[in-house]
Amino acid sequence: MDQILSLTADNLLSPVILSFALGLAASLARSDLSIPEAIAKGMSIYLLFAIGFKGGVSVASHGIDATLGLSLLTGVLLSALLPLVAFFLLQVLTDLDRLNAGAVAAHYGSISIVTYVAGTSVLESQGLIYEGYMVAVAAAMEAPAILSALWLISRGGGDRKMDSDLWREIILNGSIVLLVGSFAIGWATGEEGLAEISSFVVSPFKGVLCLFLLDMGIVAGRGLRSGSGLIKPGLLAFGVLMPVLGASAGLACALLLGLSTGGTVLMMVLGASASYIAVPAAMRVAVPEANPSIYLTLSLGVTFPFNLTLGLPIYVAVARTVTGG
Amino acid sequence: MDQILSLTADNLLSPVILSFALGLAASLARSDLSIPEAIAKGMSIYLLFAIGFKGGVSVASHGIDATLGLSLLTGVLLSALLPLVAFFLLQVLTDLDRLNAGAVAAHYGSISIVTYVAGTSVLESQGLIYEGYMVAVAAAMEAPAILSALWLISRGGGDRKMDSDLWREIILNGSIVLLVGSFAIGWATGEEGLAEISSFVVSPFKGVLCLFLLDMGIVAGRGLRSGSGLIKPGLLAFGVLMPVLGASAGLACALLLGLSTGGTVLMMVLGASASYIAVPAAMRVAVPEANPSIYLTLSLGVTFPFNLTLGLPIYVAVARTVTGG
Amino acid sequence: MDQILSLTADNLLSPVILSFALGLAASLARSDLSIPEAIAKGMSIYLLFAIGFKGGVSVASHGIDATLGLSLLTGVLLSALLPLVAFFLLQVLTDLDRLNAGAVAAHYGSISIVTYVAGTSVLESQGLIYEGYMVAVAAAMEAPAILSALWLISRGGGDRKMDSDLWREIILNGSIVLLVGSFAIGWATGEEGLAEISSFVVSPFKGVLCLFLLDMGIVAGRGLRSGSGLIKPGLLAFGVLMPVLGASAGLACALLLGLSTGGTVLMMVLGASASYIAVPAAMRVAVPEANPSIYLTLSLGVTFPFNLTLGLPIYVAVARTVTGG
Amino acid sequence: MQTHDAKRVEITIEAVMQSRLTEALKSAGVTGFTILPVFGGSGRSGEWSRSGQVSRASGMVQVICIIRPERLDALLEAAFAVVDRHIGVVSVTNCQVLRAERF
Amino acid sequence: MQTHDAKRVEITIEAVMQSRLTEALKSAGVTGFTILPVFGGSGRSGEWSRSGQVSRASGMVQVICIIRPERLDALLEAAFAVVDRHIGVVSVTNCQVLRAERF
Amino acid sequence: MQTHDAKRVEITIEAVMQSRLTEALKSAGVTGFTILPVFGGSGRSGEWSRSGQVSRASGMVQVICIIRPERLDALLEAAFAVVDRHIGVVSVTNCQVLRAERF
Ligand SMILES: Nc1ncnc2c1ncn2[C@@H]1O[C@H](COP(=O)(O)O)[C@@H](O)[C@H]1O
Ligand SMILES: Nc1ncnc2c1ncn2[C@@H]1O[C@H](COP(=O)(O)O)[C@@H](O)[C@H]1O
Ligand SMILES: Nc1ncnc2c1ncn2[C@@H]1O[C@H](COP(=O)(O)O)[C@@H](O)[C@H]1O
Ligand code: NA
Ligand code: NA
Ligand code: NA
Repeated sequence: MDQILSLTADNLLSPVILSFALGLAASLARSDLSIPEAIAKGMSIYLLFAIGFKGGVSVASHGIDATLGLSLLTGVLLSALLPLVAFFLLQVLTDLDRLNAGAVAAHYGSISIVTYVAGTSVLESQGLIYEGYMVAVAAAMEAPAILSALWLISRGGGDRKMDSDLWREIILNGSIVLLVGSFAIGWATGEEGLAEISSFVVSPFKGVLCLFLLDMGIVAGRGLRSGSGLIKPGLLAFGVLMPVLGASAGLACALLLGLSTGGTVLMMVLGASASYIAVPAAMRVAVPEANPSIYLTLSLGVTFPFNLTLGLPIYVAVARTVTGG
Repeated sequence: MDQILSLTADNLLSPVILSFALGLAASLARSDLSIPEAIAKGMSIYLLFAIGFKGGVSVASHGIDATLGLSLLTGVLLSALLPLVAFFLLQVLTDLDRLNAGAVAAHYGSISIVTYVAGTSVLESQGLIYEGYMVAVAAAMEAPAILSALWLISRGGGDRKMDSDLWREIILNGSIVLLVGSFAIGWATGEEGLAEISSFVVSPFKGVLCLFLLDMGIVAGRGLRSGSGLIKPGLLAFGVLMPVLGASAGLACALLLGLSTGGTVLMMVLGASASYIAVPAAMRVAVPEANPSIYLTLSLGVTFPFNLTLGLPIYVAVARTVTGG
Repeated sequence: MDQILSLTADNLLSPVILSFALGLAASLARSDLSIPEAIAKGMSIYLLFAIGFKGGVSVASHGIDATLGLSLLTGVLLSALLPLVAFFLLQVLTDLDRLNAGAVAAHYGSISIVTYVAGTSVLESQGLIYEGYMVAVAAAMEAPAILSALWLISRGGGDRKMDSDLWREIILNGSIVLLVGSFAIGWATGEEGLAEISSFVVSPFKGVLCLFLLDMGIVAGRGLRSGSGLIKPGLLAFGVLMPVLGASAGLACALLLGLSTGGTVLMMVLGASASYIAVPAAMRVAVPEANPSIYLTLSLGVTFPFNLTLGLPIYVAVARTVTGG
Repeated sequence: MQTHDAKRVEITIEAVMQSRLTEALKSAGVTGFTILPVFGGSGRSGEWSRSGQVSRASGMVQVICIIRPERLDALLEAAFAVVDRHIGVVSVTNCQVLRAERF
Repeated sequence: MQTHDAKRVEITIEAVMQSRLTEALKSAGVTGFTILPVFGGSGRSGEWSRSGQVSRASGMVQVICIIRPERLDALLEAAFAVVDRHIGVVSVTNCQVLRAERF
Repeated sequence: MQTHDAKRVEITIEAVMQSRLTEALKSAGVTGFTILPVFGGSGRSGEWSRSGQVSRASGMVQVICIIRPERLDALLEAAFAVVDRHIGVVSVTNCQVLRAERF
């Protein structure tokens, strides 16, 4: 418990988290502080490229673990099954209709790459190592949740036709392609490639992350201001409970796979985090009747800050205890 | 005198100043060289974040000086009183009407953060140290000038109603919030926080400043090309005299406060510099009848280059002489 | 031969080339991966500034070579004469009309600065030095080709009036001004200037180049998808043959000038590369009837990847053999 | 297809006044509008461009409202109160819309 | 100058639906259109802004097609099929064009 | 409110021709116009998008002029002289404006 508290305090006092808090506060106070859309997108491209590349390099250096394939498979299953849990929990806790519940559930099966990145940066500051291929697991977990959520929704009648365009959009979504592609580049070029571009992908990484989280704080605050009416107590409870369930499922998987302590934390983070880029876009196409304010506010305004502030230290402490790392 | 000349030569030959000159020349020659708005805003966000953060870290390391509070107060007073001087000088030197004179005066009470940054970078190349909290003083000086200018204008009749929205916009202006917020983050996380992100906020800082000044040169040149007809000799004289008066007032304050040599230079720079981001926006809301070409051209096209090229070396030389630093 | 193969393999496995391949693949697979226009422009401004600045610093450190003037002159002539070769070759290989052939020819006389940059980065990884002023030669080669191409077109009748606006646009084109300007800044500030901003213009350079090439791959792929119908076999052959001819002409010039091995490679690269920024814009103004899909697809979709992947290693191997470097 | 008469109001206004205008529109009962970025322009106060600008002071946006004809006057009164002392242009065009129940 | 009657159709639609709309337009024989970026807006589903957004989920674009009057109905049918279940606004204005052979 | 008849001219033109068009408009006595960025489009010369582009060669802008009806012809002549050889679309709509003295 003490460990959790001190970790939480450390975590809360990092520039990354404080930048998020600054953005959130500015936005709630209705400051006009804002970051241009192009800059936000540019930062997200940088982060995806850097995280994928570094993951690939790490696989190139440490060789492929026998568990790589199993981990990918586990990630896919986790992503596909968590929406069922989320859907059930939503029906217990909230009065969302099937469409909205399905759309929310899709977000929680999928993952948030920024939460993942924040996780790796906590691990590094704790000196915990982790499997480099976890970033590939992250990529593998982006899409399956969408499919199971659409299946959940279509069971209620009404045809949710997955046309081939939508399939392509989901699978070849820009963030998945960039993550997988830069992972492959890092893998192919290895330490030598890293030496060439490490002062781009490594050194400024955490600083860029600060500004990116500043932006996410601003956007989350804006969402909370306009969407707060929609976030009833039941939904709020879901936004905090679901990541804990997701992290527990991630923990179970990590233990089965025998991941390192760091890898266990990241698997928990992937389970716990909710998408706010790829899944919302897919939901707008496939389930236009669902209200985006609900899933965006919940994912970005409730679950993301929860994971960032309290979740991460808890996941680290639990993983250390359980794995003895 | 020799010292001033050599300092000036050094200063003029820095990449930062030459980048401004390049932008200015390109724009006056009507080259299509331009920097996208989003990139310019992105760079300004980076610079504000970095300068605030480093200021906060410096306060965390050196402890709070007894003069911090006094310096803030002095800054507020300086910002509030300089518009009166400016307004008087404008009535002597130019034939601007009350509205335009008031709008111009507001700019000269407030500050230009880029001039401040250029000042710190001259100090660093000279090995002069300065109080880290000066960046907080800079933030404190952004807004008061607006209020006294509006008071000056309203004395001439006509209601300049400061509705609560305008108040909030001025006080919670994005650049103030970011500067103060990142100052607080730097303070809270200290040297440890700096170690995490110094290869983002420290190493590339001066290079980004070059590109930002390239952009400011382009924008200033554009303004000079279209607004040059408005800048009569009297106004031009004001644009050069006023920063000297502002710097003198800053010097007096710094001596009263007993600041370090570097701190004295920065207080002079704050007094001397004129706003070109926050104040123009406030003036468009509160005094729409005033002509923006006048105050923007004067601030960005005359006073900014004056401070950058001749002003800075003079302020450094004077401060060194007076404080014996 | 072995040397070429191993160089090619090395080259193909660099993060820079693989990033281009990733962008190309994503785009051909119709992924929605895209980089905002403002970010792409921002990166190109960064690259031009950094490459010009470093060239200038290198001239400042190594002194002006007697051949600087001659190299510039040679560059101008090469740029002016290559379009004649290209035009002739197009008439042999393709059935393009005079307007389209002239527009394409203009591109091949001019240069691609990114190909140049990729060339310098191969040289650096091979430990080959080169004349710093080659970047000034690159700048000098941007425009002359446009004039000879317009002359070629106007010989066929129809007035291609070069109004003074177009002259100014070509000569004061943003990329020329930035390249020449930052070269001058680098020259003026020398090693001292470089020390101030090297963690901006040197360290992250190659990483930014990766993301920029990712973007170029995306744009090239988009062009290939929509313009592939236009690229008949004859045109395709031209897109591969012409760079080889251009490189040969560059080689001859370099030998006459007595350039270093690295300088020889760069002169070959300048001869071989085709413009895709400045010339297309000039052609839209001066020869609006020519089809931009033809010259853009050819330059960006065929010749650029050819130079990047196969061309560079060949040019290096040939230059090493011929100069004995 | 079945279309219905409506008015398309296009208000080009300074970016700093955007939120004041949209607040005024909402007070006048107008809830639907679309905001387009403006890249530059020219008017009695000279020519301008957003490129490279950091301050919001020199920049405009275009607010487009499509409304039922009977609500035009309320909208124009509200818009005029904001635009009055500021630079900006208001134009109204007749148009036809699908799904009239939305307006 | 000689001008010709035409229709200006303005479709404000979610960014995620853009390619589906333009495909539908092309199937309906409409080959000319211009796409404007949209910065923000407000409607029954609340207010939004693009600033700082990374996801394409919350964002709209404006597709403008200028067509001969006789092709309006085909265009509206095609557009409506896409817009139907989605948020979005379609308006039609009468206009005059130069160079009618282009449309 | 009191409104006045005017014409809204919308010229979609290549970005490289923007300054030539606005110079021509100014020579024809048109001083007021607003320039909107264009994100992409499609026409006889194919489909295009600004995203990721560095060159100004492939890109368009939309120039909107609101003018008094009697000045329309001069404007169209001026615009046409520039647009003629270039790709681009010119449309004219009737509109109503507030504050007619401005136009
Ligand atoms: N006649 C017009 N047509 C279109 N836009 C205009 C017109 N007049 C002014 N504008 C826009 O409104 C801004 C301010 O106009 P002004 O108040 O005349 O300086 C200009 O910069 C243009 O963006
Ligand atoms: N009456 C309207 N006029 C202009 N744009 C509108 C209007 N109604 C809705 N929109 C645009 O369409 C979007 C979605 O509208 P809605 O479906 O009502 O939420 C809004 O955010 C606006 O950008
Ligand atoms: N009918 C149209 N409606 C709207 N925009 C058009 C139309 N035709 C062409 N455009 C725009 O003008 C550009 C060039 O058209 P074109 O000359 O036909 O290739 C297109 O890419 C569109 O942006
Ligand atoms: Na999850
Ligand atoms: Na001041
Ligand atoms: Na060439």
